[in-house]
Amino acid sequence: MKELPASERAPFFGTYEKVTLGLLLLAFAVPFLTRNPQILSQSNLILIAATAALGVYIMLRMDLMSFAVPAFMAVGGYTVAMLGIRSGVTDVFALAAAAFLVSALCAVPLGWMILRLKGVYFVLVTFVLTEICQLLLFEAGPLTGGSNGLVGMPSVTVFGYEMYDNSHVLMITAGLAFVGFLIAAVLTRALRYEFAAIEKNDVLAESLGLACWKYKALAFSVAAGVSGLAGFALVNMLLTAHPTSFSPLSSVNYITYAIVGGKGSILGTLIGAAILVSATEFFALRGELSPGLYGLLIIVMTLVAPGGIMGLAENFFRRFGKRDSKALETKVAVQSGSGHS
Amino acid sequence: MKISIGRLLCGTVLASAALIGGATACELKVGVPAVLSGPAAQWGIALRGAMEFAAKEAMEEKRIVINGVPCTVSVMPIDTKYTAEGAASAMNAFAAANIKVIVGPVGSPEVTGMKPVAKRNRMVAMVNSFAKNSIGPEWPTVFHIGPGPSGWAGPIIDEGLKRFKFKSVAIVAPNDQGGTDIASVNAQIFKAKGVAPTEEYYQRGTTNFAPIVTRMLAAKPDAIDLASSPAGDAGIIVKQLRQAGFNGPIFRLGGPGTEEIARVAGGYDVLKDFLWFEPIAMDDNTRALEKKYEKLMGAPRPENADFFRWVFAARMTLKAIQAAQSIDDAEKISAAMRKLPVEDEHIGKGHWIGQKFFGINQEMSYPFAIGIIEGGKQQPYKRADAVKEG
Amino acid sequence: MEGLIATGLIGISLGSQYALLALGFTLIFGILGVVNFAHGGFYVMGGYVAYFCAAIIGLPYPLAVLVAVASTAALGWLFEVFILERVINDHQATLMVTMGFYLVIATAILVIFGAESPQFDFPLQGVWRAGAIYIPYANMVVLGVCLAAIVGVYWLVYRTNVGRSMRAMAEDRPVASALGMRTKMLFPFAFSLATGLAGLTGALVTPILALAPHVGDPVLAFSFLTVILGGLGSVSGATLAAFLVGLIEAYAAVYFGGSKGALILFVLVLVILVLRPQGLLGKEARRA
Amino acid sequence: MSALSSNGGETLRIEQIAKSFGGLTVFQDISFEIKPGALLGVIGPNGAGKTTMINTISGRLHLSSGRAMLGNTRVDGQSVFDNAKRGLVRSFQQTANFSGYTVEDNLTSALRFSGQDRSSLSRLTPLLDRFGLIEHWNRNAEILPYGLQKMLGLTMALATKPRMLLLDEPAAGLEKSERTNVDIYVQYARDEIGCGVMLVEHDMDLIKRLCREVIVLDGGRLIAQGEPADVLNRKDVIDAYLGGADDEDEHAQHS
Repeated sequence: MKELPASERAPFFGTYEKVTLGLLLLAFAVPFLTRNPQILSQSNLILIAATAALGVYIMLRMDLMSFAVPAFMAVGGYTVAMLGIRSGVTDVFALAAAAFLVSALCAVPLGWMILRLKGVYFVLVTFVLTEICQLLLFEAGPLTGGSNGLVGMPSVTVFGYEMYDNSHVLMITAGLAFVGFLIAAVLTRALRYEFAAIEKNDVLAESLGLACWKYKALAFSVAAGVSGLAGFALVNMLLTAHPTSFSPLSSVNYITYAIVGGKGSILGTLIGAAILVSATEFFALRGELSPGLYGLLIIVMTLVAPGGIMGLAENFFRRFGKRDSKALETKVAVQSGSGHS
Repeated sequence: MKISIGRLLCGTVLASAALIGGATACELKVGVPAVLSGPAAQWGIALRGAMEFAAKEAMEEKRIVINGVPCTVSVMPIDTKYTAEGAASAMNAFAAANIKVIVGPVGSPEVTGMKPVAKRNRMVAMVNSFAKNSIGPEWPTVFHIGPGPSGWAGPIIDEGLKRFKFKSVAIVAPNDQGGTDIASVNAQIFKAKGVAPTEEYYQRGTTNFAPIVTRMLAAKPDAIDLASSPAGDAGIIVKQLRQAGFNGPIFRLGGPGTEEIARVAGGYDVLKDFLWFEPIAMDDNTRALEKKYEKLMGAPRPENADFFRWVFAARMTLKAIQAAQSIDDAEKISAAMRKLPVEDEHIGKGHWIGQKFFGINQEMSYPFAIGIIEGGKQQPYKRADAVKEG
Repeated sequence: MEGLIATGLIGISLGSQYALLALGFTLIFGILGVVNFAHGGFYVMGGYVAYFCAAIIGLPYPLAVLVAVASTAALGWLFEVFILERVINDHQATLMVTMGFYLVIATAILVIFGAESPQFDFPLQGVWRAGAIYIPYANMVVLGVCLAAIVGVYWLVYRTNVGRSMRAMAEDRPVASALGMRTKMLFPFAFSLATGLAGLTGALVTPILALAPHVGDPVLAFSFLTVILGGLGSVSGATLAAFLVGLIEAYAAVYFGGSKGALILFVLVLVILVLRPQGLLGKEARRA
Repeated sequence: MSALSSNGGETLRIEQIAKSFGGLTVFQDISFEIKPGALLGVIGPNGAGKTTMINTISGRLHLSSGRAMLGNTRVDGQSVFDNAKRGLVRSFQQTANFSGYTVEDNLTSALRFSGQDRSSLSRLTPLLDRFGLIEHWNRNAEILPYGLQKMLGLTMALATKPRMLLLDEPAAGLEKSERTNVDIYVQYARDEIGCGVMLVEHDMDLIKRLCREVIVLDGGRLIAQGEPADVLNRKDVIDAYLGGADDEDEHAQHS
């Protein structure tokens, strides 16, 4: 009688997580390597976009596409702006905790309400959610500064040291991005079986004892919290919380970063954000043509790389990689849990 | 160690001049953060056209000569997408190309996004935006290109009171920054003129204004003010007001775009009695400016009348650079700018205003015109002198 | 009391515009299972093609409308066959390509026709009036065309065998194609029918409201609203919901003001969606 | 190694349960009881409401009336996952596994979701070996033959250490030769895990081999109960299956 093969303890963090967190640590070095404001600004925008796109990545693990990222970015951003301007809180750790917790807590009642919805209904409701959030920002004048937004946020301090110039702002963004990615990596790795089961066959998962809605609600709240951190980073860069930074249509950008980058892995979100944000900046020089060129790029990427950029990379390594492709095949399967879409 | 370029050129090959790093040629680069996509694209295109014209004019007529060396003027336009972070990232791109002179942006959200970056990188900027906080003492190197409604609303309302009788007005505008700031200023000035105002806001992106029109007419206003509603929206509102049976005078106390409003509404007879702020009094001088643009640029000027205000602003900026004899010191250029008289060879003389409204005297006020349509027929523009500090 | 009736009429004319658009949007989702983010692009393209034919070439307006419908239907057919069909099964990818295509259409129009609104008047200008109640004739025409289109689509989908095979396709694609239904023909046909409807709406509505490159932007938001309320894939549901959204928007805007009205509309839709996830008449959401 | 005592199985008591969708009554007035380690066969023609009964007892659908109790806790109307945690686990007629996952990952998931550790899996090793699942340990479950996938689904249900197992036609779709696996599976569930089993099945040989007691559902009613030998020979039971005595073929073959 054969014995059960020993299950090789999969490492807590997969290679994709380690590579991603490593790249983010590199981003910390950028402010020390260069003073060039464009590189600093570019890195800022990429890191903010990537952190926001995490909100999409986390929910995609359960095949739920969320348009709600801008709404929770707004919650995080305005929370920080109010604390900074009205109650003089500038310590970065307090602000980051506030941005994360307030967004996550806001997501709890909403999550309970909409997480019973499947597939396209989840997409539609999160789209409506972001439209409502935008309207609330305008209507709640006394609280959110209405259409003028909240202006003149004091610079953030780290242990009392004021972080005012470009490179300081990038350090704050890099820190927030690292924390966001760490939280997302820990969540998606620790619960990779649960999320994959919900995505592949939630009826079977429940029959085995998995309370799917609890994990969906948890993921929705954590995704909201991470988006709140991205909102904090954006407001810190602009020193202003302004409604136009959180427009409903921007939700489509964050979804594009996660999917075109490769929804199968957390590295895909970072790569997608890096490439597409740079493309947007490059196209901006073309004036009127910029949205059209961006649209064309997305169509081409979607047709050419169904698995996103990461999918292309994986196929490339598989075809030329010397390692036994079967092992990579199964590792990738568990890693990405990329079942049917 | 200044070596005049003339001697260098005749003595040695240009390449070697670059090598020994003598007084290099003077290259002024001007950053233009302009909205070039989306609903507000027409205003960004007018800004870009004006700056490119002013740059070419300055080079051909050698208007900027710094210690004997005539400067080349290059323009770098970037699409800001009418958002705060779009403007901020454009400004950072300019900072990276060590551009210190900015002309633009157009809209309130963009100005909100670009000011912190201008301050951090010590840039001088000439901005539009009708927001109440577009300029202020905390941004000493930021100038405003022209009077907001606080400047020219009064004279236009007086002109309207002369021709039409109205005791109440309904002001309509989008509920974002560009709308609310202006509508509230217009309301104050109407009240000061003895006309009872009501304000009505709509969500930007509304396509059919029949409900809004019905709500406004419920208050039975004698007149309507379109304030800063975008031209497309304003055109629909006028068309639907007339369809609903409103026959009173309509004001447009906000940005330009009357031609477009007339086209969307269906012609001057639909506008019927219409008064608006025209940035420039079209006369022989300004028509000469249009011809000069066509000669220099080989194409007709951008249609949006904001073009003239941006030409005024661009030329003032270039004059300040010439006066300050510096292409990158924001403080020196700003100081020179404050001392310059507010005038333009085609557009006429004006004044520095803004102390009362903004707390800093850095808003240029120059002669403008009051556009009038009466009984469906366009009347000649009524030239109005530059508004002085009240 | 007249105010209520006047507002009601406005709501109905709003509803007829939304219904024409929601019809196409629902057809595409019901049959192809695709959320068509480019729907607004076909709407604005229909407007510009009609403007180009009527105002520049000088064709009579009805002919210009037909050209607009034909061109948007043709573009829809090509887009489906060459781009959408290749990613039809991955619903996230369909969102990407349709959204990308919207940006391409809107930018092309901005570059060709410029940013300013051209003059494009509806041939029928008059207004029928009785006291405070008024209806522009143009709105009546749109309402008429809308009802005709709804009946036409209803007849096509529920009374013809093309319609029957389209519905079979919507129910269970593999089984339908196993029974010999040519998806190669049916999907592009359904998609181009929907984009043609969007083009028709553009050609009719932009002269009444305004024609500009960006008028397609808001189409997405209220198409979503009508389809959420009406239930995905249900033609009658979407039509009913379109008039409901039109009436809610009209009454909310008249009695609560523009920006509060929009807020009320969206919150109401959210509540309905949560209480009845499949919308008013839609079938249980497919495992899309 | 008798596991009977270890987790003290609990009795499943079904009291006058009924279920109807709108006007259509699927089943009504049905009561029976399954003690720990006991095995109850449930037979009846298609559409007799067998699967619906499993769906209501396991919590997926609400009962129209009546009660289902596991021990002294009520299970009908509760969430599926709460019932699973209480030890009331059901299996599925078709294959039920996580697509794109290996055999190992499928089983690991079953362990994680039911709060069991690997020891519960190692105890199933003889079963896994017998079903030939160990050779395919690291292969994608989706590409395994139908029979193997079916046994994997059943073993996953067992890995949760259930107290009461509701099997929905485990033999459906299996070859004649593979059906003996079901015997071993049920035997193992009763002896090693000590849980009660409700076996819904059409294969009369299997029912006769395994069950001491069987109930027959027809037209939504419980028409017979008792030893398989005498229940299966009763005229009304045969009529229920064959719709009158015109066709002599005794076993209704089900693909």
